[in-house]
Amino acid sequence: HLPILQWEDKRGLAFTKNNLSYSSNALVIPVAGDYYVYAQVTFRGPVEGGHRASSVTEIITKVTDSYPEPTQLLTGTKTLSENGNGWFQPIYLGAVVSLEVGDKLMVNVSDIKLVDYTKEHKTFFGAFLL
Amino acid sequence: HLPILQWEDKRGLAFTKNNLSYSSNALVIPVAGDYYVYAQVTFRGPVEGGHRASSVTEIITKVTDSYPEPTQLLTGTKTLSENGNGWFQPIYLGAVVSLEVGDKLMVNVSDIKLVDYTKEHKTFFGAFLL
Amino acid sequence: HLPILQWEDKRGLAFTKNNLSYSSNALVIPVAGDYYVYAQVTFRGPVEGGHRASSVTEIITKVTDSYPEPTQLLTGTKTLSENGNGWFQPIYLGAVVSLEVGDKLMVNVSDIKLVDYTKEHKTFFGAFLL
Amino acid sequence: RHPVGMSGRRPCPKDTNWIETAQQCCRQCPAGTFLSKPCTSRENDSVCLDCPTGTFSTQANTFSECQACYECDRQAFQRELSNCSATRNVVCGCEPGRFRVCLDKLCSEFSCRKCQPCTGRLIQRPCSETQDTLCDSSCKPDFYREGDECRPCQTSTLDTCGKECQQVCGSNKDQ
Amino acid sequence: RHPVGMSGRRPCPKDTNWIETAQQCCRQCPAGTFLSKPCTSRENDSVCLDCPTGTFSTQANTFSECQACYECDRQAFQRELSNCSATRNVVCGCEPGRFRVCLDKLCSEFSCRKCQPCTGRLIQRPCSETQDTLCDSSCKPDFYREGDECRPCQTSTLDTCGKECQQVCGSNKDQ
Repeated sequence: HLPILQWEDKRGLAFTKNNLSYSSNALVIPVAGDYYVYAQVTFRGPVEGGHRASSVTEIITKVTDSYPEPTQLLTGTKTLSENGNGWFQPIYLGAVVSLEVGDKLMVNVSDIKLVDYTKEHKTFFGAFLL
Repeated sequence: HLPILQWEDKRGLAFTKNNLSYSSNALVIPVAGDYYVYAQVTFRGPVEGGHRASSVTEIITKVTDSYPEPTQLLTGTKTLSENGNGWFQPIYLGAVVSLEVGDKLMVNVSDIKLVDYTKEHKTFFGAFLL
Repeated sequence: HLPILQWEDKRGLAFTKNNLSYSSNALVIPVAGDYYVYAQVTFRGPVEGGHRASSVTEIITKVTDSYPEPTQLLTGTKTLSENGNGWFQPIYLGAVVSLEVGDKLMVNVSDIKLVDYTKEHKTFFGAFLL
Repeated sequence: RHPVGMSGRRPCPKDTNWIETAQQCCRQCPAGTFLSKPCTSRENDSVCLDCPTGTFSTQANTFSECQACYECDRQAFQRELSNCSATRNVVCGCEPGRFRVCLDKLCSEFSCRKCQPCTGRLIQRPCSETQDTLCDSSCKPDFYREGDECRPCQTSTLDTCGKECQQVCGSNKDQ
Repeated sequence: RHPVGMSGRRPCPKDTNWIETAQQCCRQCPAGTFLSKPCTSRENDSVCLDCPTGTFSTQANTFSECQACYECDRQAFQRELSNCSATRNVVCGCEPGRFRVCLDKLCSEFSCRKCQPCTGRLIQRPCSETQDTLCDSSCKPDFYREGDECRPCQTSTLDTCGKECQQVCGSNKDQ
């Protein structure tokens, strides 16, 4: 599968509450219900040694005990028409999904080397119960 | 007017509840109030026979009994600088709007042939009452 | 600091309620809590006399009594690969942030001349308490 | 609570709309106004107020507020062909010397590009709001072709005057 | 309510999953079906129903519904290699005469580009689902090179037949 992003869940703007917890790269759902799940990943390049990326992809995935394979919930795919010099490309995703207790939410990306992890306000991930 | 998208409302990740219903391409508002309305359309091209698109547009529109013309609620317009080979361009829109009972929400696009309808997690549409 | 956008808060689709008020270019938080804050700015160019922009940036900032400097909450930065003729680039941002009574939310942009202010459904800003 | 299902039109007589909060059909407000207070019974009628400046409504309606006027994109060389009135949105066009380049079929978005000057050519069709100037393919008298440009004869000196230039300007040079 | 913390796996025996609403481990439904009603006690077992058309499940599961099938992008010259069944998602490929250009390593997104025709060259490796035709670098007999194209000899007339063409076509011209 595509690489999974790791997240800061305590420092700065990051927080978890109402026992929506974060563990091993995933938000863990404490209560069954409909959640608005969202994530933005800012991609940037070119990076050292990286081949010239022709596209970037961000996927919010769900892992659940009731099904052995991860399910893709939301996907943003953008082709790049950048010509070599520095480029930035944010992708925002957000939607309502029905989740069960213990479901895990993760963010996968096409190429982890292209993710701009430098500032917390450029790449973020979250969910809230409706 | 611009073409209106049709949506799957039952299978896979799609669902409707709390009598927010889907009929003839529109979400029908059951209760007056403020709703967070959102939609993402993934556009892709070039397509067979299609002229080379120079831009793509996604509009969330409201049709209401109180006004004979549809009202544009949210619009995303992006020009394309792709050069012939395959391109992908997602557009996400979301905001809070005040709606009346019976109001209908629809998604219009500049060119329906450019919409990527192949995977439910790439193009989606929804609303929830605050 | 980057220029701050001004907003219409009464006419057309715009509204404020539950004493979330708008004054001197900022949304003022009436009640401490977690808010989903969002904004879309549609950038467009080229403009008269403007140098050829190579990128556009949108930032949602917080000004709070408890800290003398504005804090960047959400940032969207996109490089432009447009070639001279007219271009459009929407940037949408949205996430949950914890806010205190009296906190002010504003939207800054890299270049105010590039902001498409002509239609209310193309550039918008809002927040709601969870 | 009302006879017709949600999606069907409510059975209100002509020029009236069903008002959920009033639970009855109220008279529509004319274009240029909005429904400030719904009718409460046969006697006291809908209260309609004029659209505040900067807003409009083009049709009879029972809208709780008017729509916000668009603005013309002055920084992108647009100008107002007609300003926003209570009953009509602003209409934007291009500044003189520019024409509209539509972004999509509806042309709801357009940029204003400079009209081409047809230097050294006759104008077949002048630049208009919606179309660029159409230049004549051949050069004007006393102009010679160089690539796809037309250059005036007098500026050409003997050594820069190539074959084309000779043909066109050569003749007047001797007179 | 259950011994293991939220994030750890629940201690359900093989082929069963913990069902929160039923507060017990229920038998998994086989691939191609979904859990319509969870087991309520040792006696009455999980009720599994077939995935409705247009949906599928590839593995044993206690999912409340099946996943929606993908669709092949016909407008982008894709075609179905195998259609969606209750136990397997649709598999898409390219129309004949086109090959796959992957968008990323996983190739979950791809466009279908026309195979190059190798006019005037021998085909080293024919076009396939995943690779373009590989043309021979040199031209076929009776074809001469012009830039990176191979032109047939007979079409060249004496004055258009440059050095390359003379060499290749010149010899057969005299016979």
